[in-house]
Amino acid sequence: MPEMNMIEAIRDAMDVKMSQDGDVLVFGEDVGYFGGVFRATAGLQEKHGLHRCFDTPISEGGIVGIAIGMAANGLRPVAEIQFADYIYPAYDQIASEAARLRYRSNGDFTAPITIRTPVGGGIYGGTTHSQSPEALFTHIAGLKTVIPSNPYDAKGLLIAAIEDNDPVLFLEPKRLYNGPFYGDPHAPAKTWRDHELGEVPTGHYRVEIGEARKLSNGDDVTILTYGTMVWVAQKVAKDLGVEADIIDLRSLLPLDIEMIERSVNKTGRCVILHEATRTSGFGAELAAQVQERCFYALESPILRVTGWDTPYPHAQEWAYFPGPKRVGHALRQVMEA
Amino acid sequence: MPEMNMIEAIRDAMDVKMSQDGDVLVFGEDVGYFGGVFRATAGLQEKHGLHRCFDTPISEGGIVGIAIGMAANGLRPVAEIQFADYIYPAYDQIASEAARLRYRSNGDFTAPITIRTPVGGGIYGGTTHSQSPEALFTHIAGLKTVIPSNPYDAKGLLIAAIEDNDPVLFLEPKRLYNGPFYGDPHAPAKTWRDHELGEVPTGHYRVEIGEARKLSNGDDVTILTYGTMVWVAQKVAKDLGVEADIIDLRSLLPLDIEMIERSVNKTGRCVILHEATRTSGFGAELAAQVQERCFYALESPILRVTGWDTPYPHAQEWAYFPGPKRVGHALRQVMEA
Amino acid sequence: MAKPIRLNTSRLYVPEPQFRPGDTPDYSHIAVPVAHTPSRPDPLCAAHETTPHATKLIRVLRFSGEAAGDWAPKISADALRGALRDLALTRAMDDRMFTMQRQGKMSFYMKSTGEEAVSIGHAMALRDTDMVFPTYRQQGILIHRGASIKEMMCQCLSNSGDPLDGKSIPVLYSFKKHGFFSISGNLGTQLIQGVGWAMANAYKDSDEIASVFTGEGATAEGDFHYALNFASTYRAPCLINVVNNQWAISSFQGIAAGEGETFAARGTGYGLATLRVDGNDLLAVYAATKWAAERARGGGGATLIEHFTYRKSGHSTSDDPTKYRPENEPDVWPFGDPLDRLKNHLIHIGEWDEDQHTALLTEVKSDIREIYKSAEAMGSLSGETKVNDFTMFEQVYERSLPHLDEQKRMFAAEQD
Amino acid sequence: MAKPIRLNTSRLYVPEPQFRPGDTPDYSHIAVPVAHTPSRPDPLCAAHETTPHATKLIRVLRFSGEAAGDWAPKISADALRGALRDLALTRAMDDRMFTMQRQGKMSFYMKSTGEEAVSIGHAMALRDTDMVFPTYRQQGILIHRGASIKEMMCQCLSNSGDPLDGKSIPVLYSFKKHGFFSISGNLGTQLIQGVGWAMANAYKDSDEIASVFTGEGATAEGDFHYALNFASTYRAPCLINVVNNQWAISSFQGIAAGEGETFAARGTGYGLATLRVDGNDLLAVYAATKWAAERARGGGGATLIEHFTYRKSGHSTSDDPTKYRPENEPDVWPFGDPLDRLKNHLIHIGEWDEDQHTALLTEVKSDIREIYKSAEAMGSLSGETKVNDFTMFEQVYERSLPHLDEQKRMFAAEQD
Ligand SMILES: Cc1ncc(C[n+]2csc(CCOP(=O)(O)OP(=O)(O)O)c2C)c(N)n1
Ligand SMILES: Cc1ncc(C[n+]2csc(CCOP(=O)(O)OP(=O)(O)O)c2C)c(N)n1
Ligand SMILES: [Mg+2]
Ligand SMILES: [Mg+2]
Repeated sequence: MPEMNMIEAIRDAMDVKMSQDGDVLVFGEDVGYFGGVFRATAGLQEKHGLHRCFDTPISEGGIVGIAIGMAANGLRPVAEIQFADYIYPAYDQIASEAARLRYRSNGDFTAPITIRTPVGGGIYGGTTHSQSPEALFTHIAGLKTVIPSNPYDAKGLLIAAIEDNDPVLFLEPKRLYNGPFYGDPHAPAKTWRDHELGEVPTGHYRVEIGEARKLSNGDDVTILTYGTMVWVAQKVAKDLGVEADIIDLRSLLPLDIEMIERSVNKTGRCVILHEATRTSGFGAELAAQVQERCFYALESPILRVTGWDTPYPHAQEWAYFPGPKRVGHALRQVMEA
Repeated sequence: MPEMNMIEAIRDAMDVKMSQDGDVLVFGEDVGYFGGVFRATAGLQEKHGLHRCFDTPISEGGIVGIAIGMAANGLRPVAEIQFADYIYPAYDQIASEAARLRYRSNGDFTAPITIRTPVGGGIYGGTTHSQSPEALFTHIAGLKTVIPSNPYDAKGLLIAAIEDNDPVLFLEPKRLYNGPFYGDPHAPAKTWRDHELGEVPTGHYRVEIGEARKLSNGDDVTILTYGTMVWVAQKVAKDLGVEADIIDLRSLLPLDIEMIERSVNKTGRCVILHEATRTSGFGAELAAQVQERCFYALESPILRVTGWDTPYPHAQEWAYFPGPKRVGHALRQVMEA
Repeated sequence: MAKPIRLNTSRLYVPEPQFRPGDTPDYSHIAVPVAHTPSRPDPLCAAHETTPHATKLIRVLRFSGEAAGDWAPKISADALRGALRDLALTRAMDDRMFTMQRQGKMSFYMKSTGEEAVSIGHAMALRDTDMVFPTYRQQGILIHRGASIKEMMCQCLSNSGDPLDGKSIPVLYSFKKHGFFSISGNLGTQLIQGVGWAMANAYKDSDEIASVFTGEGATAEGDFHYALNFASTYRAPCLINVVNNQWAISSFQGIAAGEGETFAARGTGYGLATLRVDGNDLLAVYAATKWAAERARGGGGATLIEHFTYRKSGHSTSDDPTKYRPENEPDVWPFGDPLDRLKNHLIHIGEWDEDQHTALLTEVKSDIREIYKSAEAMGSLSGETKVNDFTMFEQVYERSLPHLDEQKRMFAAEQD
Repeated sequence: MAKPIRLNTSRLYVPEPQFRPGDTPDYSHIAVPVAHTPSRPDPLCAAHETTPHATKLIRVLRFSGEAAGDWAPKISADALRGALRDLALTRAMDDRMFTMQRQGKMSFYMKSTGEEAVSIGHAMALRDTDMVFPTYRQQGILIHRGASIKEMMCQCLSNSGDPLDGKSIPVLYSFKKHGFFSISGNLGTQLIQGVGWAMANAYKDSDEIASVFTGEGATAEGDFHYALNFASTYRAPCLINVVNNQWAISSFQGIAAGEGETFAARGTGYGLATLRVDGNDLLAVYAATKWAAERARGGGGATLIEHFTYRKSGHSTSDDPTKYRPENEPDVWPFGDPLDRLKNHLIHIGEWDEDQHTALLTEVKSDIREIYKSAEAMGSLSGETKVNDFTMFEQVYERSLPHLDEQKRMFAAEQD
C-alpha cells in the first residue's frame, strides 16, 4: 500500500472523486495552478483541467456562495478555505444557507458541498492561522463536521464527505499534514512514513461519517479527542502508563455517542482534549452528554483540557497549546480523584 | 417609579446615555426616523438629532465595521442588528475584529461597542426571526454576552454595556418585550405593568455584567436559565410545587459561576434551560462547568431542556419551543432520579 | 462622564428622503424621459457600451399607451393580454392575502403591488427552465409560469397543503419545478448562489441561464458584491436584477447609497453590462431582460439590470408605511401603475377595452377568492394548521441522524 | 456513480495570466502612457468628473527623470531626498528581515519591494495625524512617519522589545502614536473600520481624515463593498486605496475580476471620486493622495485610488513566486522601479548624483544592520523570545475576568 502524508491523502481523495465523477469541482484561493498554500490540490488542475480545479477571488463568502449554487444545480463542489481563521466571512452562507436550504425548501433544493479548511496551531501562525472553530459549526443544525487525525482517515472521510448529500465541514489539523505530532515542538519531526495510518489504499474507499475510532484500549480512563490532540493523548497516556480508551472522534456531528457511552461506562473516568478555546468549545458538548448518559458510572468529574480563552498568541504558542504537561496534569488529576 | 415594558426600558437606557455622553451614537437598519422595527429607538432621532441616531444600509457587516472604527476613534456606538438571525454577515467583524482588536494591538486600540439584537422565538418568525445564537459568541474570547429577562435588568445592563470598554453583545428576548411569557401561547398575554421588574428607575443605574440574579430560593433543584425561559421556569416550578433555586444568568460571559456553584452544591440537582439548538448550545458549557465543579454534590445527571437540533420551524413553533411540558418532564425526571 | 453634545456642529452627512409624513410630496423634479433613450446596442457588445444605459432609463410605453423606441419588443396581443391577466391575478392574490393576514389566517404577508411588471415582464422574456433566484416580491414570476396559486396560498397558510410542511414563513416559496429557487429570509444571500448556479450551467455546457434578484436596499450586503465580482471573473451566464422600489423597510434608497449613483451603475466598475429600466413598463422590462438573456446565453456574461419602480404598499403586513412617508406618495409617483399602463397600451393598439378590463378584474378577483377558500379549507394559523408537528424533524439532513431520532423520541414523550 | 468528464466541452470561463513559469514574459502591449493624462480637476469637483481617471493612469515622472504634466507637485529637493531615503530604508529593512527570517530568527516576513513609493508618497501627502488603516505592505508609512525601526523589528522578532508582547505574527504592527492602525491578519476587514473612523472624525467636527488600504486581491471581500457603500452614503472623509500589485498570493489580478475593469473603476458605480495612479511614481502617488485628501477634508467625500504597481518579491517568506510566474517578470515589468525613478528625477533636476546615491544605500544598509543587531539582542524565535508567557492572558479584556484568572492559575500549575 502506498505511504502518504496527510496532504497527499487529501489530494488523492479529490483525485479519485474527480476521476470518477465529472460533477466534482475543486476551487478556492490559490488552489489552481499553484496547488494550494499547503499543496493539497497540487497537480489537480493539470490533470483534470482548468475548469475543474481553479482559483477564486479572495472572498470566502463568495466561494461558499457559488458552491451552494453549483451544488443545488447538480454539481459536487469541494471548496477550500485557506485557513479556518478566514471562514467567518462565509459563516452566513454556511449557517444560514448551506445548512438550511434543504430544510426551508422541504427537500426541493439541497446543498451537497464539502468545505475543506486547515485548523489548529503549532506552526507559529498566531491569532489568524491557528484557530479551531469546530464548535461554531456543530451548533448549526443541517451541517456535518468531521476532522481526521491521520492520512488513512483523511482520504476515506473526504471521499465520504464529497459523496454525502448534505453540507460537510472537513477540518484538517494542519500540524498533522506531514506527520503525527506528539506535543513536543522541540522533538525531531515525525513523518507519516512509518506510521500504520500513513498506509493509504489506492482508489476509492470510505470512512463513514459518524464512526469514531478507538486508538487504544484501557480500563483506567476514557480520553475523547480529535485532530492534533489525538497523538498528544496517545503519547501522554503511554508516558504516564495510564491504560486509556483513547477515542479519536473523527466525526463531531454526527457523533459516535454509542462508542463513547460504552467506554465511559467501562472506565468511569473521562478526559476531553481539544485545542480550541475552552468556553463553549466542543468539549463542553461532550462533557454535557457524557454526564447525561454515564452519570452513574462516573467516578470523577469529567475534565477538559483545551486552549485558553484568549486568542491564539504567536510567541506564546506553546504556552497556549494544550500540550503534554496540561494533558498529563488532567490525566493524573482524574485518576487520583 | 415609572413602569416600563422592556422596549421602553431599552430605549430609556440609550436615552440616558445619549443625554450624558455626546460620544454615544445609535444606528442600524430602520432605527432612525422610524425608530426600529420593534420601536426600541423611537423618538431618539427626534430628541438627539439626525447625527446621533440614524439609519444604515442593510449591511450587518458594514454596521459592525463602522462601529468598530468609530469606537477605536473614541466614540461609543450602539449598533442594532434587526434580528439576531441576521448577525452572521457581521460575524467576521465581531469575532475576528471587535473581539481581538485590543489583544492583537496589545491595548493600543480598543473597540468598546455595544451590539443590540433581538433573539428567540415565540412570534411565528420561523427559521429567520427566531434564533438564539448566544453560544456562537460565548466561544469567542474578547467578547461579553448578556441577555436580560425583564425591563429592570434590560436598562441597567444596557447602560453597563455601553459604559464597558470591551465589545458587548446585548441580546434581547423579543418575546419578552411586552410582558413576561410563561410558555403558553394561548394564555392571555401579560404585560410588565404589574410586574415588580417592570418598575424601572429613571436616570442612570447599572446592573453589573457578570452578576446573576436568583429568582427564587429552593433546596430541591437548581435551574440555570436566561432570557425567555426564565419565566417558563418560574411557572413550571411553581405548578409542580418544586422548590427550586432559579438562577437568571443575565450575563453568559462573564458567568457568575460562584452563585451557580453555591446553589448546585446546596441542591445537588441541576436543570439547564435555553431556547437555542441543543448541540453545542450554551447549556453544554453550563453542564460541563457544573459537573466539573459540583461533581461530588450532584445526585442526578444535569439535564438540558432546549430547542431541537433543527432550524426553528414556522408552523411547528410551539412544538419546537421548550415549553412547560418539556421543562416539566425534565424537572420531574431530575427530581425522581 | 459628561461630555459636550455635538449635535449642531457635526459634519457627518446622513441622507434623508425629501418627504416625510405631513409633507406634500412633489416629484416634478424627477423627469420622466420621453425620448425613450438610450438606444439598443447589440446584445453581445462590449460591456462599456452599456455604461450610458446605467444612468438613463429604458422605456417603451408612453403614458398615451403607445409603444415606441428602439427597445419596443414584438409581443403578440394574446401574450400581452396574458401578461395583463398575470398582473391582475398577482395583484388580486396580494390583496386577498393581505386581508386574510389581517384576519389572523397567516402570520405575515408581503405584497408586490406597484412592481408586478418587473416579475411578469421578466418571466416572459426568460425560458421557464431558466432558474430564478427571487426575493419575496417576485410572486409574479410564479403566477406567470403557471404555478398552483392554491399551493402558494397553502404555503402562506402553513397548512396541510403547504409543500413546505409549514417549515418556512409565508411567501418564502420554493418551486423547483417552476425554476423558482427557494427564497431565503436572509437578504442578499442568493445573489451569489445564482451566480454559482449559472457557473454550473456553463460548466455543464448547458445554455440555461440564471436570473437573480435583490431589492435596492439589500444591495448593501456583501453578497451583492460577491455576485458582481464572481460574475465578472467567470463571465457567468446570469442576470442580476436590482428592484429599486425606492424603499427598504422605512429607509429610502438614499440610505442604500442611492444618492451617489444609480444602482445599475454599480455594475460598470466590475466590467458588467448594465441596463436601467422603467420597472412599471412591462414592455421595457421584457425588452431589457430579453437583451440580457440573449447576451448571457451567447457567452457575453452577466448584465446588471436596475428595475426602477415604486413599492406602493407597506414593506409587509408588519409595518405601516404612513409612519415614514407621506400617505399619498404612491399616488403622485410619476411613473404610473404597471397594470394601468399595460391596459392603456392594449387599448391603444385596439386589442382591449374597458369592459373587457372590468370583466377581467372581476373574474380574477372571484377566481382568487375561490382558490383561497379551497386553500383555507386545508388549514390556517387561526384555526388548525393541520401540519404534523413531527415534520419539523424532517429534511434537516437527507437521512435523520441518531441525535435527531432521540430528540424525536423526547418530543413524543412530552406529548403525553 | 461514474459520470462523464466534461473537460473539453465546458463553457466555464476561468481567467489565466498571460505568462507562467517557462514563458518569456512580454509586456510590450501594456502601453506606458507618455502624455501624462488625464488632467487634474478641482478636488471638489463632482465625482463623475473623475470617471475617466479611473481607467487612465496618472503619472508625473517620465523615465527620463523629468516631472511633467498637470499633476506635477511642488516638493522641495530636501523633501524629495528624504523620500528617497525612506524608500531606501524600507527596502533595506525588508531585505534584512527577509534574510533573517531565512535564518530562523522570526516565523514569517513580508516585503514591500517594488511598491514602496505607494506608502511613502502617500504618507508624505497626508498629515501625520490622519489615521491610516494599512495592510501588511505599508511599512513605508511607518518609516516615513519616523516610527522606531527597532520597535518594528522587535515586533517581527516577537521579543522583549515587541510593543505587542509577541501576541501578533510579524509585520502586523500597531502604532497608534504614528496614526497607524493595528493591522489585521484578516484581509479586507479594516476598510470599513476606516470608514467608521472617518465618520467619527466628521461627527466630531474634526478635519482629520482616514486612509484605508487593500491589495487588489482582497477587494473581493465584502468589506470592500461595505467601505465603498458606507463611504458613499455618509460622504465619509476618507481615502480608499487599492494597491494593485498584479498578484494576490499565486493568483493574478484577473482572478480578482481585474480583466473586466480597473480597480479604480469599482468606485464610479458608488458615486465616489476615482483616481488611478502609477504606483511606481512617487510624485504621482503624492499628487493623487494630496488631491483626494483635500477633497475629503473639504467635505467632498471619499476617493477610491488604485495604485498600479508590481509586487517584485514573493507574497511572503512562505511562497516561492517562481512557482507561478516567470522568474524575470519583475525585471520586464514596464513601469520601472520606484526607487530608481525618484533617484533619476533628483539627478535630472540636479539635486543628486550617483556617488551620493551609493553613499545613501551603503549608509541605510549599515544603519539597518546596526538597528537589527540591537533588536535581535532583545530576543528572537531561534533562541529565546524573552516574552513572558503569562502576557498571553493580558489584553483579552480591559480587566481580566474570573475564568481567565482561573486559567492563569491552571497554567501556572502546569509549569511545575
Ligand atoms: C440579512 C438581513 N438583514 C435584514 C433583514 C430584514 N429585512 C427584511 S426585508 C428588509 C428591507 C429590504 O429592502 P429592499 O432590499 O429594498 O427590498 P424590498 O423589500 O424593497 O423589495 C429588511 C431590512 C433581512 N431579512 N436579512
Ligand atoms: C480573509 C482572508 N482570506 C485569506 C487570507 C490569506 N491571504 C493572505 S494575503 C493573501 C493575498 C492578498 O492579495 P492582495 O490583496 O492582492 O494583497 P498583496 O499581498 O498583493 O499586497 C491571501 C489570500 C487572509 N489573510 N484573510
Ligand atoms: Mg426596496
Ligand atoms: Mg496584490
